[in-house]
Amino acid sequence: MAEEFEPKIVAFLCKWCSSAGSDLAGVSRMEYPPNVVPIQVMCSGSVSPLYIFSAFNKGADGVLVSGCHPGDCHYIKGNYYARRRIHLVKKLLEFVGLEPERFQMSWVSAAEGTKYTQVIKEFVNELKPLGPQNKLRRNP
Amino acid sequence: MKRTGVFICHCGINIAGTVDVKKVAQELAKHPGVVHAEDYVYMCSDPGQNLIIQAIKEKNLDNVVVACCSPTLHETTFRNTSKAGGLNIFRCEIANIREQCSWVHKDKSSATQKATKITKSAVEKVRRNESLEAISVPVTRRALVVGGGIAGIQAALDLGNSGFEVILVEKNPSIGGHMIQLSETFPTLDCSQCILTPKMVEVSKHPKVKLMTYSEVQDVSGYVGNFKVKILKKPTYVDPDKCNLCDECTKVCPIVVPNEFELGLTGRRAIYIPFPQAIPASYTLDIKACPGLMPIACGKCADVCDVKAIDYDMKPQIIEEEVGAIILATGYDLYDKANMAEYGYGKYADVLDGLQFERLCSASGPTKGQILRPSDHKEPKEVVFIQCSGSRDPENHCAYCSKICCMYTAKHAMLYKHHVHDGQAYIFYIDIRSGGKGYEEFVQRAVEEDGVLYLRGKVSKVFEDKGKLKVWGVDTLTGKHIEITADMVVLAQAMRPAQGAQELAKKLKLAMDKDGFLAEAHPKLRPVESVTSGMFLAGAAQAPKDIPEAVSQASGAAAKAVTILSQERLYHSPTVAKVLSNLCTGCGMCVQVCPYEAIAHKDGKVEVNEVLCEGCGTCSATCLRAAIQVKNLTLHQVHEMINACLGG
Amino acid sequence: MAKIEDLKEEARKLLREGKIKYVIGYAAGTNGWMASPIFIKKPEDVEKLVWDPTCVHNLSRFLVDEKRRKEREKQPDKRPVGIFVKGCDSRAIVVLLQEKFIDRNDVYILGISCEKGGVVDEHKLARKLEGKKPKKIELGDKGQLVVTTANRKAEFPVEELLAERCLECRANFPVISDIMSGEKIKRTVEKPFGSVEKMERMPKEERWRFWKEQLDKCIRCYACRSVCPMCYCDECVVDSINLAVSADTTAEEKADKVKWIQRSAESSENFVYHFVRAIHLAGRCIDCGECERACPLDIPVRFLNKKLEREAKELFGYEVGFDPAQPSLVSSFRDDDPEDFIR
Amino acid sequence: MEKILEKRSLQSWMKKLDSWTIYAPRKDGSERWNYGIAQNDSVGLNFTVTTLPAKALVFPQREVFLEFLKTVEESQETLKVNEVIPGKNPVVIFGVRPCDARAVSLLDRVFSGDFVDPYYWARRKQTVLVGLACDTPPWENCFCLSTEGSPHSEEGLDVLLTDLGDKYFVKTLTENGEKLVNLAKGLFKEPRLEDKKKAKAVHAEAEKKIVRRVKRAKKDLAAKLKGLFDSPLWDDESMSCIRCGICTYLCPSCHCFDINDEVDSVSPLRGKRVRTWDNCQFPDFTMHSSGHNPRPDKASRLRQRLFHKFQYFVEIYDKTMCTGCGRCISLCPVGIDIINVLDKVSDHGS
Repeated sequence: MAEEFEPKIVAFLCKWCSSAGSDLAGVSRMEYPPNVVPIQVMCSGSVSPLYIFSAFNKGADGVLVSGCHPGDCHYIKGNYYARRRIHLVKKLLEFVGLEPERFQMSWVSAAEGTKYTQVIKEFVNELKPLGPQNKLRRNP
Repeated sequence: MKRTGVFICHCGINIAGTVDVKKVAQELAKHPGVVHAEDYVYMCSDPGQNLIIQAIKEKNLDNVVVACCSPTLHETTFRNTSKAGGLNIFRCEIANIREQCSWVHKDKSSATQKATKITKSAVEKVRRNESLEAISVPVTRRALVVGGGIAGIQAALDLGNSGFEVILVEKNPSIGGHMIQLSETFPTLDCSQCILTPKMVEVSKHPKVKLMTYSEVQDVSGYVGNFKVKILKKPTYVDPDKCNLCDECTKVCPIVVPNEFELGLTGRRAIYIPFPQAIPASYTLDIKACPGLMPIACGKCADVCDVKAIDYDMKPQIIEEEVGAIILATGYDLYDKANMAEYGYGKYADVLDGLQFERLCSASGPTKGQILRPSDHKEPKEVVFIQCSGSRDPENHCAYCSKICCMYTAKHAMLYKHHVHDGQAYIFYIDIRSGGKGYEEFVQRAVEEDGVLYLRGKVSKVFEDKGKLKVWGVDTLTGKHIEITADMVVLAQAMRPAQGAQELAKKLKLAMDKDGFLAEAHPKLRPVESVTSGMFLAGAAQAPKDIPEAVSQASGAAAKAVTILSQERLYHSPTVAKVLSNLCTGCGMCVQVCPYEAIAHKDGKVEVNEVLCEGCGTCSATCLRAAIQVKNLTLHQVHEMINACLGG
Repeated sequence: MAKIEDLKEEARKLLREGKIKYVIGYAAGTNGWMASPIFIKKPEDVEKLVWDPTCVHNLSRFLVDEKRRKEREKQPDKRPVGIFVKGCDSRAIVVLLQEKFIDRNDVYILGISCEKGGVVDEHKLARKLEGKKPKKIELGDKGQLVVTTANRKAEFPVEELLAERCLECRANFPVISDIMSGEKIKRTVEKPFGSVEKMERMPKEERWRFWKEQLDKCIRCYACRSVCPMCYCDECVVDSINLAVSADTTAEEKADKVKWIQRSAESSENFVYHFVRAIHLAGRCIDCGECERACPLDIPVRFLNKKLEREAKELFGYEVGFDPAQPSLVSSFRDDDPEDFIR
Repeated sequence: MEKILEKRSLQSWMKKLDSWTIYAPRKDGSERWNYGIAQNDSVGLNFTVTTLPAKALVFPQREVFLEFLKTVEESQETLKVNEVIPGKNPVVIFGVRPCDARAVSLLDRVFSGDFVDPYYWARRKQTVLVGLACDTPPWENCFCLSTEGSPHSEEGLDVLLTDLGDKYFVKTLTENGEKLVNLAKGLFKEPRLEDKKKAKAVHAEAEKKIVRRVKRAKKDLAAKLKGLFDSPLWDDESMSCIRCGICTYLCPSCHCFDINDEVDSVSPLRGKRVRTWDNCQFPDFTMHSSGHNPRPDKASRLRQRLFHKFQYFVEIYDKTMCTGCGRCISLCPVGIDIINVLDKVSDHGS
């Protein structure tokens, strides 16, 4: 029996909310699966669609973009732009037949260590049954 | 290739307990460009930092990566360490392998793998960082305070006394805010007006303070240290220098409207002075109430004014000021009573809110300090006070606690008993929150000395029955249904951000919390700063608070403003957006998305005002051509980081 | 079918008076299948202009070249150029104006209404003609297409010959012009996104197989972006040429360029390329369908753009190419933009 | 040798060639024909012309030269390089149009000479081309007669088939060709005289149907071109060019390439060195690392394409680097017609 599939996930976390929320999860010693490698960006609004396409191209099984809740953006409105942009990217990826579970977005505030933990746990659980993402990756 | 040194911290067992730090160091040593990789028990300790400095010198490092705790903690430490080693501070990056790795995982092998990826990602980033110096700008050493309540007055006085010019803007005809309406203050029961008016006088006479009443901030542009403010000065139609306060005008004015200062308990004329101690001491012609400025429509006030102080031709003025710091003290209003239909507010004249009750108690109030029912001017013998009216009710009203109601309701009940010795005061409450110096004792005094009857429970309904108010509620301690026949009901309405504060916040690009109060930069560590640098928060604009808290925050905000105003120049993070002008086509999408108006069109391209830019990068994600990117977090850097995170 | 005699007269007049630099229009192609773009500088050459259902090109593409040419010239001739536009093409000009790529004074727009017609799909026509070559194609009085070949004249309902984009067109006459020919007949299209909806109904894996088969064919000749008036970037982000080189750029820095995709025309790279193009055209594509027409391998790239056009409309109420003053799709938002997809 | 093959036996012939991978034209989800590995079912040679020429099979768009892996142990770097020369994979391509076959023979020249390209030849040597003479020009823009070719040209082919209605006239042209026929001897019949006559007639008829011609021939044209390097003609002719890569990528004789390292992983450093087609119509084709571009506009790029084909190549190989397939005319999205451009060159100054 093969080992259980461990999805590789890249998470783009905004510095002020989601990365801070992830820090809080750490400070509170919450446990979640180690499948996610975070990349801290200044704002979810700075997440270019190129990042997402590129992550799948480089073999990500899942990609997460996480930012401040609406109205809480450190940069006032960056997350509103992100919401629109990411929505379009998600629709596009689904249109060509990528599993919708593979690309997700969440709002995680600096106080939501628990929520961050939850989001990661659910994400990993949803990806496991899908197996490796070979559709868009180089050298599958 | 740039030479990078990697330093992996054990943080005692905090990291080393879950992450095999030796393995991480070994793996990183194989990474292209990494010429040095070592681990140490506490990198942030002096010996740890010295290791870094030593390695920079011995191995001729260009870059440093420290894999340790969150960058929010020790980024500054290690950047300064790198500086001490002779590197630009941006040649140092932090890989967060504690909060985002060792503390949240148990399996050592996978945590080690993840820590390796995080660290490699930081290496890929740092090797493409630019050395940058902080951007320096001169400071306009004046301040603007918005709101002339107690918080604004205090902040203006503190700034003035520190030697800085202050512009104090108040939207109403007089300064004083809500505090001037109060009768007595808890827990000392000293007269509110008696303690506030000296400060009002002081601020109005202060040589450094420029007072602008009946004025509103229209627009703020610029950035910390250099704001440009447009202030609208509304016309009062009365020249305060000429007006001798003879009061003849109000006698002839035919128009009566509800008096805001008395919260509608009395009326006032279209031309009026808000209250006797108003500052500036002058009349204002309320243009909304006045039948018309044309003498043909009325003109009676001008006719009787001997000193010709009334000038119908007065026009609104836009005054432009330059300041270096802004303090927002826009205060609060009570939660709209129209929302409290269940308590019969607005329907029954004898259901009042807390501020109205203050006016009834006040010696300068409409009843000259006698507590009388508005409906029939009789002394109420049974008064029900309802706490948390609109507060702590996430389903229907405000979710938060308005904080001061427990205390002022105790005060109200007490004052009532002092005025009406044979009366009975009932207070419906959920809990009593009396944290604060002398507060608990004050509540006890109300119960023990003044015989106030506290009933734990919520009022479900207030309705009129045979000329009396019936109050239905449940005593949750006994579980019994309670019905009280009262002469008067006083609601401790929730506190809301002041009317207009939200629009102002939008103009100033200030963040608000979900309830509309102005958001602080950090709930614990930066409670008086807003998220926009150079703008500070004071008083109830930020959250419900009582007078001493408002005053201390005002002084705190003033002190924070002084940290800017006392500088010759300010320094701004240089990790700002940069335009690659050969790729830019000037489409302006970045101009549209920039939250700080830091990008402008120029000669068919765009340019970034580096001082305004906060480096959020929304522009870079919007640009179709990668023609605008944030320094030290470029698309290229993120691309390489993604690769590293995926083990590539 | 709209007659262009008055437009030609106007063009002749403008050229004669020297008010415009040249006119971009359509001339008969070497064969009967497709007209060719023509650039007319002399009034006497105006006669060469034609208008028929083979005028497939979105000529606004050439405004991009014109701008580049002006930028290169030391003393550029700043007179406007005249340009023939159909409804869809005119919306491209609106987007170019919206993005400040051109100025309204840079162009003199000679608009033509497609009325009940549009442009023909070469493949559909070839099937109908069974090896014969068309000599002349016209829109008939009854809204039918009249095709003349060497030995006969045949009539076909427009639906049978028009390009898919025309059958889904929501702007069959110019939304912006200086002079216009033909009637502003608003055509009602029952299902403007019918083809996309059909594809959406396919099961996910079937959709994946479809796109995989299609994009595997891509040889990255880049005809789709080359023909697109919205792909006016000097350098496409996927190319990573990075023209920003200065005297002190080191060899290492030159070599260390971001490579979003490899040059290899492999499946994974082709997907990224087409994703980037689609997302960069979201809220900008006006569905002239030129990308799909130009594709030598008949990859239905238009669907990707059409899909996002539909999402922009449904999710954000955003319509492209009607108002040059509106902020672009991704540089604006509404407080109540949907977020049910967010955790 | 010359043989006759019944059309219905084509399938059986292919089946006999089981040690070869067989490519034949098929439709792939669109109107276009392209080569695909022949499945046993529906192979017939009833195609017009493939959009991608046979070039794509002997000189693929992507070709791995080598794989590399750099490992570090105890600060000792080890670089492993593994050259990838195409291995044994004999291929027969059925349905090669004579123009495309002639183009392959041009590629043979390019990849020989001073430097014999091992990657190209590893493939080429194992490739057998079975041509199909054109009875009707597959595209109305065919002009092979102006480029020293014909619809039944044998150059570059191993076998030429001529469609005689219900059978093919089969002419083997090389040893490889004979080998293919000999493997299925029983399927082939000796041609009768009338078959030979008919084949000739088909060829002659086909030539008549090719209507397009270039005014000037090889040397004459090359000489004329030479004087027109700085002519404003190129500006005018390139006005409608959109600078896409169709004419070049789909040209059977264009062969420019680029070499890149495709890095799959940074640590350990792992990747491939890869050759891909390149395209003189792309701005980055001539981009210098200084940022300078000697061919900065479409005019200079259009000129380059024509000069390469009709001037430089003629000078070096005494051949025109164009076999008149007409793809660049028929597939050009804006209808740039190379024949018209060449004729303008011919007429220039007269």
